[in-house]
Amino acid sequence: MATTKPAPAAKSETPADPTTLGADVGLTKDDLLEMYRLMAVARAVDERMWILNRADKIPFVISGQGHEGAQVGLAYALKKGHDWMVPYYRSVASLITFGMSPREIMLAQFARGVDPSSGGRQMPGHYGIIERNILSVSSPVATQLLHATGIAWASKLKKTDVVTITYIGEGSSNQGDFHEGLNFAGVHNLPVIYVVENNGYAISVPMALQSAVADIAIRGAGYNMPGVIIDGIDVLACYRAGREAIDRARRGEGPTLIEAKVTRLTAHSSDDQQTKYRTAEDLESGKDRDPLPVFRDQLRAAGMLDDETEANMVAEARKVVEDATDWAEAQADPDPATAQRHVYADLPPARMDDPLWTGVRFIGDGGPWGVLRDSGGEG
Amino acid sequence: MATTKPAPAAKSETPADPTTLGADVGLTKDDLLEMYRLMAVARAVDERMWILNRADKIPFVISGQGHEGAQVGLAYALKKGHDWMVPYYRSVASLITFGMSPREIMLAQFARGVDPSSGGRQMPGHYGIIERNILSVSSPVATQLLHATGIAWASKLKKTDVVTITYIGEGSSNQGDFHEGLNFAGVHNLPVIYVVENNGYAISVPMALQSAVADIAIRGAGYNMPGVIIDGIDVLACYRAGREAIDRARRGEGPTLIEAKVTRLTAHSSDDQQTKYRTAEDLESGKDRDPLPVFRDQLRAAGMLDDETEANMVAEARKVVEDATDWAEAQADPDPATAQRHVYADLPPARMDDPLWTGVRFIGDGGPWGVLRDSGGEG
Amino acid sequence: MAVMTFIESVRTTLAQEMRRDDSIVVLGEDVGKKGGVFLATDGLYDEFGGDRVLDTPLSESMIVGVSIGAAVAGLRPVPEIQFADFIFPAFNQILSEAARMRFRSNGAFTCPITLRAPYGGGVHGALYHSQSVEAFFAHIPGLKVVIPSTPYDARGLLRTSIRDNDPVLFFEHKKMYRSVRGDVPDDDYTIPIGQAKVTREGTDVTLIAYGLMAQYSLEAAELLASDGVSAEVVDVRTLRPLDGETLLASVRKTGKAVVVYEDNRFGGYGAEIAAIVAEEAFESLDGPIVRVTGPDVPGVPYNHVLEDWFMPNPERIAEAARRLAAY
Amino acid sequence: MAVMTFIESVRTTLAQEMRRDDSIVVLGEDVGKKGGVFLATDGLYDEFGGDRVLDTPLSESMIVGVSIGAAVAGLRPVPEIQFADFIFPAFNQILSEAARMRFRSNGAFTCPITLRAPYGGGVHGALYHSQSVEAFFAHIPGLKVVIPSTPYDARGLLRTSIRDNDPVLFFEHKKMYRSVRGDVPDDDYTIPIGQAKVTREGTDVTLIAYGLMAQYSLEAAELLASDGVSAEVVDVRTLRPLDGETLLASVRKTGKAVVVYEDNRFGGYGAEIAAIVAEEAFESLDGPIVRVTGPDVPGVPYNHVLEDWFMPNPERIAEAARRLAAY
Ligand SMILES: Cc1ncc(C[n+]2csc(CCOP(=O)(O)OP(=O)(O)O)c2C)c(N)n1
Ligand SMILES: Cc1ncc(C[n+]2csc(CCOP(=O)(O)OP(=O)(O)O)c2C)c(N)n1
Ligand SMILES: [Mg+2]
Ligand SMILES: [Mg+2]
Repeated sequence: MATTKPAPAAKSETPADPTTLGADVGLTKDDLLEMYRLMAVARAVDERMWILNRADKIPFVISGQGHEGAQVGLAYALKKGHDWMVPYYRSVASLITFGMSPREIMLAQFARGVDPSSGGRQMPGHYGIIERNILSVSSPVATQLLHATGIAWASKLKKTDVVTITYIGEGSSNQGDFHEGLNFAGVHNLPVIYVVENNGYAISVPMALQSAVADIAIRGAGYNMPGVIIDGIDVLACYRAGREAIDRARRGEGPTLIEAKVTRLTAHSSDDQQTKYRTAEDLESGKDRDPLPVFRDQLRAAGMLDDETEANMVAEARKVVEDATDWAEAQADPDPATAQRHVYADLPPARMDDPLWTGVRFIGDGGPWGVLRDSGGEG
Repeated sequence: MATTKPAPAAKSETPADPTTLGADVGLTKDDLLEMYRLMAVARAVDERMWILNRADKIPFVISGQGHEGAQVGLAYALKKGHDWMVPYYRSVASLITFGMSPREIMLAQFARGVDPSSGGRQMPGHYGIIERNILSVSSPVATQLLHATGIAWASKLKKTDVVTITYIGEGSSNQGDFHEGLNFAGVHNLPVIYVVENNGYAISVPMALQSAVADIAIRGAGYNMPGVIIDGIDVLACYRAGREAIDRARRGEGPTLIEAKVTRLTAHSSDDQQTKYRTAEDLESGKDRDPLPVFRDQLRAAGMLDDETEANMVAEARKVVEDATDWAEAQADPDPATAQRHVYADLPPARMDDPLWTGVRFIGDGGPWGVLRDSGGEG
Repeated sequence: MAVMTFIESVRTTLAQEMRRDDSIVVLGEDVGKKGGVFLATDGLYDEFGGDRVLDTPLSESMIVGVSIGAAVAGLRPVPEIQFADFIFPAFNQILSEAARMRFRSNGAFTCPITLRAPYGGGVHGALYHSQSVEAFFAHIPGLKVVIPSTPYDARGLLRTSIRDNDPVLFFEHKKMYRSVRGDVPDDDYTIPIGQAKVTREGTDVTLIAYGLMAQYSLEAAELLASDGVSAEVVDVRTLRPLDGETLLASVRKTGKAVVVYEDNRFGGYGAEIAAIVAEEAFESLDGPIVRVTGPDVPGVPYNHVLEDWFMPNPERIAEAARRLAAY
Repeated sequence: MAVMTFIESVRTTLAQEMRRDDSIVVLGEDVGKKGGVFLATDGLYDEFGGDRVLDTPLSESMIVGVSIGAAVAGLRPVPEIQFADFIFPAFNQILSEAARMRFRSNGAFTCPITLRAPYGGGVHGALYHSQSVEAFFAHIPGLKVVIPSTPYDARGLLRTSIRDNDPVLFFEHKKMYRSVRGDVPDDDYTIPIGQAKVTREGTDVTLIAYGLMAQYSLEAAELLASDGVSAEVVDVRTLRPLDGETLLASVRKTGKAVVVYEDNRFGGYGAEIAAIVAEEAFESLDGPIVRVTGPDVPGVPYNHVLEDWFMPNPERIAEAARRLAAY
């Protein structure tokens, strides 16, 4: 049977002289500490979401604990405000790395009116900020791969060196849009990176029932692009794979498929009970694959992270989260009078006292006929 | 870059003693002559369609000239009336090999009332005969791959040894349904064979703009199934690949992806002008890849086909086509009174004098209210 | 006779049908070990095993397309789409394939599939976990579309749907899963597809609705009663084929119709009801045909103040009926 | 001022717009070298090259999804779906993504895409090359849906659509491509989205239609005139947003409405028009709202006797209007 092994990405090696950690991939100590900080902040933000949910302050959480190593590593070499990120609901650490602030993330959890992602219209996890080149997330999985491909196609036509990176779960990669997007990118050799964050489950469905192959990366060969597997607890290997793919794309050498093997440290979402379908053993072993302690130990072994720096970082992360939470919580809910806005670009906003909009329409309510009022414009 | 070569199927070798042609794959002289006869009949039927179109007797033709070697070879080892065939619009020779008669095929061209495929409801090329285990063809490409996968899943659940074979063009294999179907078959190791008939064009779109890889078969590896490439003018290699895949499937060893490199000897359909997008050179070189003369020369070299046998065969094919054409043409058009039948299983047929059905519905036309009459049942 | 929630009715009916008929298979995302994200298939995996209760890959076109093939080969698949909002990747398979198989093959091939999906808003599901999708499917000849509004109807109609020889789309309002309880008899009763039901008799105005809105219309009728307005409520139950007789008879009696649906107004399912009434009961009408619907925005927003703004509710229905009654 | 066919108007307008705005790209199956299966894009590849006139792989979801991304990144894609019947693999991208991008991002992101597709029957295209698909899309808030019925309107509306900042679905009746000719001025005129047009004035009955049926309604009005029935014809032109004013004004004048559409009747687009008239013009109505439509079968059958059975035509429209006028 014709099977292929995807190019196994080099594991990052602990250098002979541990104090040179990262040097082989061009990362300084400051970079490494910054990456660790990003992971710590992402984790702190993420943990807070779950606390807020248990405290009944936000009805729904979906997040990325366990994915932070891959996310920070892969995104660290992107150019903020220049490249494009097309995320998914677990992308907390990717987004923080790409410049989205904890306040902005918390606004989405509280669905406040000033939430830049959607003004409180979307569920938490559906981020997107146009000023940061972060595309708006929807719920149907895999659609975003085509959007990322389209952005990359535009980059190529416009002859810019913008790189687009997009993310998807391993389960979602079995949607048709995955095939169609990668094929188009392969045909036109587009500057796009497809990251599959493989945490072994699609809600409850394990890899064995989900995918005909254990490694999604093997599919890269079918689209004439490298298929690279990385271990999500090996932050430096993730960085290296990300940077290589970003550099390739920027040089016009085409797309890359990267599969990051990660663990899902939480349930799928706050609506999920994972003990129903995961054994205690499976859950326990996941904990050994938490990228935070692994990377911390690496930094400690390299003499880059002492107790004090770490304590400061933790305190700082806590402060950032505290601030983001309090601030976001204090913002106002959206005004229902704005709910009908932004359906179309060019139609005048309807009035909230219009019975059409309160759901009771009746002959003689007057005004111009309904449909041309069926949406608000930008006003 | 991680690329894979799909398992290159062994080319059939001309045996040292040419009179033993086919013996290595277990085919007798009678088998070989029967295969050639099937190809010849399919070609004769196919050519007649185009003549009928030019004579304004049928408004549309889509057919399979150039694909016959692959089609007959791949299907020859199927068990008629036991296995399932899920064809596409070019499957003329596959269907004839699987037992569909030239009369049945001609009825679809003329869209007659007794046409077993659709009673004249579908365009020519949309075959399907339940008694022969041939699934009804629709127009949207690639959907049929999932149906074939579902039939194969049922075979597995019911623990039968039924094998399902399905066909698709190389362009169409870039639809999402291809990915989703092969993945499911791979997960459950289903008894199904996916044949991609790669004729280099999807209407006018050449392979280079269509697919990121030159060989679709390479994608088999991404679904944990063999990806086999065969040359469509090498009828015995096609037979071997077909038989091996059929045997594997029957033994419960799972699915196979087969890519047959063929040529499209005609325009895409009678609505297409291929000179607009194919060079004269390209068109000319296609003629060298006509499987009929190639196989005939093989049989002649093997001493299996003399002038007389060949003349008889040609005469016989002509007679069959003559008969099928005359008979089919003589059949009646469908009765418009039956047009509303078979929308649902269980609703009584509406009357043709009901104004609802002639498109003019008006208050007071009486009878039970419209919607429950919106279709005919089996009656 | 047991009292149970809406979702218990769905779940127990699935189990009963699977016991009755070995050819029934349930498939979908998370329907197995997890028992579905709403637990509509909870326990089926344990009872019937992984072959008949299959956790599929995450691809809806595949779920429907494979079900079509399996149905052709003699199984009776009962696929689940996890949220009706995610049915669209399968739209082509449903419309072009399942709905047309019988017609295009001149009656030779059939597609006995019952596709279940939770739909509807009011549960903080936002744009992509709240949608009403029935208008798309009720427009498609060859499909049957069923939306029950009580545990009793859920059982009777789910049975009929599974035993039906055509593709049936069976939509369950997710807000009703646990909030609506009712009597469900133990016997093997069925409810025919194509029968609406007068769930409350009245004389002044007819409220026509289905799903959660059929429940809300009953609540609205209560509100109206205290104002001295007598509302009749018709629960459509099967949207295609539609039982025009029952709803026309009611409108002919009251002379006034309020059509209620949660989906956005323009081109929604209730437009067809209004069109039918305007065509067939014109002579009986004593007032315009009024629609109470969700507003014409691309989805139910998440934040509760926005969601409340979106959702039709008993007060809004009553308000429209009150004004129509006074017309 | 030139006289040209419908398809010439489409083709020349595409070329003019591409000359005007470099950010416009045309993409789809066979739109390049071949110039489209109907030749609607003929010549564009030669003039603008393969980057701006792209032959895509055969995958409609990709065509739309990539267009969305490209639009976000500043291009103005004008994708073509080869036949409207094949739009359904892209349904999820259109409904869940293109239509919702603006609303879900609170106005931050936009999707200026003009998706063209030939639709409609009467050309021996059978079930899968004849479908009317407008009802599905006109129901979706966030989309605009345009169906011109003359070469003049095709140019004016295609220009507006391409310059519009929202996703527009632009459907062209394929039977009209070569059979309908008309004047097309040389100047840079546009026709606003959201304006219906009274294409013939009359007093006894209003015929409301779009696309080929708008042409047939004019023919029906001729037939009616010879019977002494004065029919006004309203060409809807843009289905979403709909210009209710114009059509209500006409019905208020004539008191009688015939809604014509080629799609199967139940849940078709014209149901919304009927519902609006029944809601807003009730007091002016002098008769039931009548619909002349395709029958409720899953597709246009191929054999010409069956196809003729399916298609609404001027005689059928006139017959319905005659009876309504006499009501
Ligand atoms: C088209 C579609 N179908 C179903 C869902 C419901 N759903 C949301 S997330 C999810 C599982 C995704 O699994 P995976 O892709 O592995 O990502 P993970 O959540 O594990 O990161 C499912 C089924 C959806 N959002 N979209
Ligand atoms: C979903 C869909 N999109 C477009 C079409 C129109 N169409 C019919 S055949 C075809 C080309 C198919 O090419 P390929 O798959 O290579 O098969 P071939 O015709 O070359 O045998 C196209 C675009 C279709 N039938 N279905
Ligand atoms: Mg996962
Ligand atoms: Mg081809």
